[in-house]
Amino acid sequence: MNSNLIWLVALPLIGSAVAAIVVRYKFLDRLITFLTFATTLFVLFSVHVGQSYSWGLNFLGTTLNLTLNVSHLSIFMLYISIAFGTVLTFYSLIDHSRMKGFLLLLILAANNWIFMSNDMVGFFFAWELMGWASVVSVLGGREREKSRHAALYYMIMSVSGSYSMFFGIFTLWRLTGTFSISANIAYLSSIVGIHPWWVLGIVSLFFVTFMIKAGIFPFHTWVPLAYAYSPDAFTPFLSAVMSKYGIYGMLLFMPLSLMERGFPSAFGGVPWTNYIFVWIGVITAVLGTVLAIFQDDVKKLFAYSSLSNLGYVVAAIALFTPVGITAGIFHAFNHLLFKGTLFITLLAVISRSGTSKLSEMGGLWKKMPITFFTFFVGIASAAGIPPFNGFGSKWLIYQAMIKQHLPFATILLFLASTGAFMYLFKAFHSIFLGQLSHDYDRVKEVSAVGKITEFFLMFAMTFFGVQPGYILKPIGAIVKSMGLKPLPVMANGYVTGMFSNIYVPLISWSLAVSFTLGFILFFVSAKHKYVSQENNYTAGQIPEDWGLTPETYQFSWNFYQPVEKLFAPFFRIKIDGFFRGTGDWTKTIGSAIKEIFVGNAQMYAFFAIVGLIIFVIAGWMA
Amino acid sequence: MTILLKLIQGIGVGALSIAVGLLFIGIGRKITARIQRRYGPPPIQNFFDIFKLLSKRSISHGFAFDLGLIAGFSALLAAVVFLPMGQINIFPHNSSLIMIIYLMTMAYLGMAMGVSSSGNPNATIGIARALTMMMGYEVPFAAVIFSVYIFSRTGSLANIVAAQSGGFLNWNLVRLPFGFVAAEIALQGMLGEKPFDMTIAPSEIASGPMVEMGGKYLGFGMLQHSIGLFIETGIMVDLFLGGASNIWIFIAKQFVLYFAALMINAIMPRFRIEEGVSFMWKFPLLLGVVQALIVVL
Amino acid sequence: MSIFNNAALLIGVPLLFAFSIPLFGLISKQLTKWVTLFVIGFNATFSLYILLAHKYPAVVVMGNWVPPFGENLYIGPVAAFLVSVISIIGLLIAIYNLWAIKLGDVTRFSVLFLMFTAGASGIVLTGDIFNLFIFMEITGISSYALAAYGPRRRALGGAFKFLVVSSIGSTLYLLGVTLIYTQLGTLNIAEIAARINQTTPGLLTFAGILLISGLAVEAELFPFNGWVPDTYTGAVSGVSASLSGIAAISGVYALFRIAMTVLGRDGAYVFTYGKLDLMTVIAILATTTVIIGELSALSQKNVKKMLAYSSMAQMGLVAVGFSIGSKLGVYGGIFQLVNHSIAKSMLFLIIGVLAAAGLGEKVENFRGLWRRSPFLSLAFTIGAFSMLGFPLFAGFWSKFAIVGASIQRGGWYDFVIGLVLFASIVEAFYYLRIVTYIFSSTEVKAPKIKVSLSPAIPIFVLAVAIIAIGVYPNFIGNFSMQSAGEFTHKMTGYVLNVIPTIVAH
Amino acid sequence: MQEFLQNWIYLIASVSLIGVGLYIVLTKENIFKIIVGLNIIESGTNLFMVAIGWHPNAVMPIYTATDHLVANGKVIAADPLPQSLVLTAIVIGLGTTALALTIGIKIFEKYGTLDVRKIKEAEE
Repeated sequence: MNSNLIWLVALPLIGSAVAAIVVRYKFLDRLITFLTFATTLFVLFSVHVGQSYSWGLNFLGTTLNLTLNVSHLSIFMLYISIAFGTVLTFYSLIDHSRMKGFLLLLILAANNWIFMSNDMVGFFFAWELMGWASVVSVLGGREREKSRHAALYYMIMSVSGSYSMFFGIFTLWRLTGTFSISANIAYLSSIVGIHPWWVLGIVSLFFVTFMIKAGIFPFHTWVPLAYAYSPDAFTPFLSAVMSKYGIYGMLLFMPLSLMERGFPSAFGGVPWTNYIFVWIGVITAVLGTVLAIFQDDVKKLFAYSSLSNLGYVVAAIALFTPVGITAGIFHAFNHLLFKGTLFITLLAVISRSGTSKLSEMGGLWKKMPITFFTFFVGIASAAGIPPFNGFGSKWLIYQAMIKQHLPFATILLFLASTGAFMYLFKAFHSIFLGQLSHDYDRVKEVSAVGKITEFFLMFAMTFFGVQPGYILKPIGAIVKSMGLKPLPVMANGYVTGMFSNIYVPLISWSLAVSFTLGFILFFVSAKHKYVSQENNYTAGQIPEDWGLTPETYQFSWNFYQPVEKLFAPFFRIKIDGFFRGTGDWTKTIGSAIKEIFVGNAQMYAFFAIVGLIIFVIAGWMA
Repeated sequence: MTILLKLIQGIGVGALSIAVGLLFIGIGRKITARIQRRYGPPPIQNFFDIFKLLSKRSISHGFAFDLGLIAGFSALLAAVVFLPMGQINIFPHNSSLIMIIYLMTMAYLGMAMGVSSSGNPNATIGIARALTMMMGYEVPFAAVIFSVYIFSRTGSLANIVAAQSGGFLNWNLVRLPFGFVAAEIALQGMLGEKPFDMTIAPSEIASGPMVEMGGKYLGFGMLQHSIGLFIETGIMVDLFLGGASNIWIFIAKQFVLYFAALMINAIMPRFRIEEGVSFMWKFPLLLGVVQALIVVL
Repeated sequence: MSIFNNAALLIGVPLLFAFSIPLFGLISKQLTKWVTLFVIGFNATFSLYILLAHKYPAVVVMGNWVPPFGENLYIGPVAAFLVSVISIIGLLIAIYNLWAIKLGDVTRFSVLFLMFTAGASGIVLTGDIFNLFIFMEITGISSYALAAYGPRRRALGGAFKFLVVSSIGSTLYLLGVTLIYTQLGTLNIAEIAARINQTTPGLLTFAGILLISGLAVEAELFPFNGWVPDTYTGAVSGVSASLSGIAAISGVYALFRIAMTVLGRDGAYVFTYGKLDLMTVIAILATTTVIIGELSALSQKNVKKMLAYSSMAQMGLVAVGFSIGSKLGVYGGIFQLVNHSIAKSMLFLIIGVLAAAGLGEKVENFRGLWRRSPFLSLAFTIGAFSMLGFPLFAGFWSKFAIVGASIQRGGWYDFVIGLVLFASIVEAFYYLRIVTYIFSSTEVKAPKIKVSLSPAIPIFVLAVAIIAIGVYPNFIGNFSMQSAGEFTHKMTGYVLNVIPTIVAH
Repeated sequence: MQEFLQNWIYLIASVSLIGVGLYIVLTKENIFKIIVGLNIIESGTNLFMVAIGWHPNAVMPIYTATDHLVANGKVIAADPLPQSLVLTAIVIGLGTTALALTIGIKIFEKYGTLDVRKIKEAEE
């Protein structure tokens, strides 16, 4: 019994209550949020693998044991989520969007509980708590009406998911009589050889939930809306941390290895179920990429990008090989770091420029140089460029896929990766490069708190890029705890794959040397002078009486218009339309059913009598 | 001591790649001129050009512009040391092909950042075309890479070369013919030669990315192009032509590939950008996929 | 059988004061409201004393006629618990009424409100099926009249619909009682329960159907619930709150006292005697009610009407819980019943305050409420979230238990709960729609809404109660569990406590 | 025939009354007719209750002549309980009717109609 675990849940709840009281004073609310995050991180230092805590809840007529249990996976997730949350809340001290700190703290409590819970009651409780708190958080974006719709949409998806899990939890409970997650997983593993379809059915109930939360195809439709229209300070958390709950759930509830015993293999020795799942991941990755390329709203663009990255993660962990799991978790971590960073820099940019439309921005790099560099490192990571942190995991994912001889899936993932480069550059160009509009002449760099955060994030992305071993070692422990053989980690700088190894520090040394050479060459060669941006091929002339402005020269509208035609089939996928259609259909039925209540006393009496007669007839027949 | 040795080796390889690249481009200019019945410049003209460009005063649009062009040059320089070429193989245990490709991406990113920060729309259009084209040729090329990976059971270029040792018949060119053809077409796109030269299409977008470059910036661009040429043909040699036993044979093989590309370049018109991508996704991708299927099954 | 005759005061005192209120009314109209408040306050205190001092199970014997010969009241866990809930909610609504009831005939409103509370308590307490009828009629008549109260004419229309349907329902119930009486010659619930299988199955089935149909009117089950939307919408908010917070409790209680204790057969899952299993019938009705209620609410633009439909659906959910027949299911049902009463009466009270502040009842009128009154907005949100069964709010635990019980029973209940969960998604949509409107902004600057103390107290107390139950469900959960035992084990839980000497046949 | 009538006539009458009442409630549009219908249903119910306590040869249930109450080991006294129940039911019915009439009058005042089909609010 380690009572420090309960503090991980209780502390944020208390902090949330306090913050809720002072919510009208935004800075106090944010400050308490930040302090609570920091304190929780501090408490987390005293938490170690293997600790557990349980308390009884007198409920359902028996004493339910709610258990917290720290596994390798949970401590990893706890560290990355709380650490990122601390950074984000630190930044949010200077932020002016309508994010409510106390809701974030509620999510933190749920976050810690989800990651530690070893019983389905607590897990479900925390899951639902996280669900509604995040839905309410989504309310209050810059565009009120749109954020309202986004919250509703997200809500419906989230609730549908929870109810699916609800069903699954109790089905397991009916079969085993216990709510313990580990016991139920053990039970599922024991019967999978006999009743594979039955197990698959139960596992699917959980999976729908996790896929919805992670935004995996075909449940991805809420993601762009919720990300784009949530408060700007909340989006980093939504994308970086909250999308990982689904991944955590998949890793936890789905020992996909158990499918191996129940189902025949598809290609490459992967069981059918896993194979399908790999393809779901691949489709998500490609779909997210392709849709991201054509977005104009930058938050939407990166929402689709998150979608795509989670597709990578799912495809990797669905393989359920040591490399696959390692790569999946590693990529989840990397995604957390770089996408969190990107959204934080976006927060900085949007707060300064007041718009999230790519076509309205441009040329901000001179105005916000530190944000610019942070963003640059961020997209370099996201594009998987060594030595930044996104590279190792993408590389491992390809290794894992090739190892299972899945060339088509790998090719498509590669396509997604190249496409990622396209949309990342589009965002980069449209925000920071190109012509600076006169509207932004007065834009300033973020204040000191923001700069500190950005420097820290840049450092983190480079550090974990060059020294991936600090992440790969804990992941190795996770893989080992799943009963797989972990990948060897030779030294902190190594990424060890199946086909070859990479010593990342070598790459960074090579880059350092070559950049030195480049700079030397640059400075020994003839002098240059800086000219204004308008001094380009227009020969310094922008004739305003022709109605020309700097924006006229900013190429960001319809950036990849020529390739749109190529991807036309993708835009015909109307998953969103399907969900909305279901909604409309329900509404129509609702209006029809409402007509039962005609407002006439006689009709009501008539219904009652008809009901009675039907019963009497039924009783007669019985 | 080892470190110092490797450092010197690395710098040497960099210089070599620049020299070979520039020479290739020079020869290429000559050959193209001859095909077009011109006299053409001398093959070493490019060395003069570089020297001339680097010693000219020029204008810049700010530090992002500088940094981008330096990054474009330096990242390729950093990538070239991992390429096994004949007996020169500085880091034999660290030559993963995918790593090299991703490292090269940094150069493209730097270049793109630099020229886009100038604010010239033609440059950005050129970059957008380059990225689009990149998506076009990388897909068939990825198919080929993965076929080779699965076929050779290794992802390290050094090991791929080792697996092809023992004569002409062991070359992947012979063993994976479809893959070779696909990769050859993809190489045409990578090199930016016709029919895939819409990135720098001089008559449409004023040479695209190069529009704002002058003086040493253009020099850096040329250097980048020459190293890129060297790496791309080098990768092809390692993948399909069985590497080489020494650097001269390696360069000769590279030249053969470049020569083929030049020939195609000289006689082809230019694709529109979307035609280029869809062409890449039809014929070469089909070949690559067929090759992958053959390897897997 | 322990005897606790003082408990009759729970019905006696309110009735006595109800009929003497006109005397107080001669002094001051304000005084009548305070008298109501104190009388219900006495009820609340006394019933809480019974509940917390564990005075139950006990029997109130009238005129020394021991059951089964005399009429008796039975205070089991169910009665003690539900009477407490009824009187506490009654008390809170009475506090609200201090502020809300100003126009019209205040004196008679007070009379009716006291009668209403007394009747509802009586339904829960009585041990005699004919007395159940009488108390139903007391509650019924007073609630028709209460529903007709108010300045708006739609109150009258609603009240009339309620009256017609409810009269037919009570007639059916009375016929059923009579049929049972012809068979067994007794009206005592305990004795009927013990001897129920001595009846002719055919006649018993017919009687059961009549009884269930009659009671389903008050329990708001389709197709006997046509009155619900119009009446709830028409009545003033305090009355709507009492209908959904008090009458609904007694209605559901009566339905399942008859179905489970009187007609039921003990077992892991309770079934009924007779040719047709009435628990199944109720389950079908309840599921239909949930679906129809939620779907009708979905396209509703009027918030009050939406809440009315939602009440209907929630009562369906409660009935689903009960109809499972296992201890867990009944536990969830009672828990949900209480949670629903708390949350829904609070929501209606909020609507009342808002209406008084001149806010319309349309969904769009809620736009930007957060700026105008954070207190009401938060309370409304808490109530809505409790309805939806979100964690940290009361509704989570009861919904959890009902779903758990359904899936535990399995079989066709999997489909039942599947439909119910689907309906819950619909419910989530329309409640969340209001909540999102509340927190969205408006262009027009509207003045702040002042909430005076008397309506603020009940709303605050109920909101705190929702969170308290949500965080610490054990307190209510324990009582629900004991109550569930009384329903599912009719001999040990009910009959033998009333008539210790009786032998089940 | 007579015996049949004696045994069944009250039951038949009560069921008919309930039927007639229901017919009125369900078909007539006038509020007062509906109230009358409800009353008729109630009368039917009351009749039914009285009928079950009675049989043709019953005696008064009063202990004046003890030997009359029980014949051949069977109780031949009429059951007094239903009558008391009916009294209660009548009182309740009266209350309901009075209230219904009041509401009816009020409805006429406010809606200006007695047609039950027209007592509807416009969709709000």
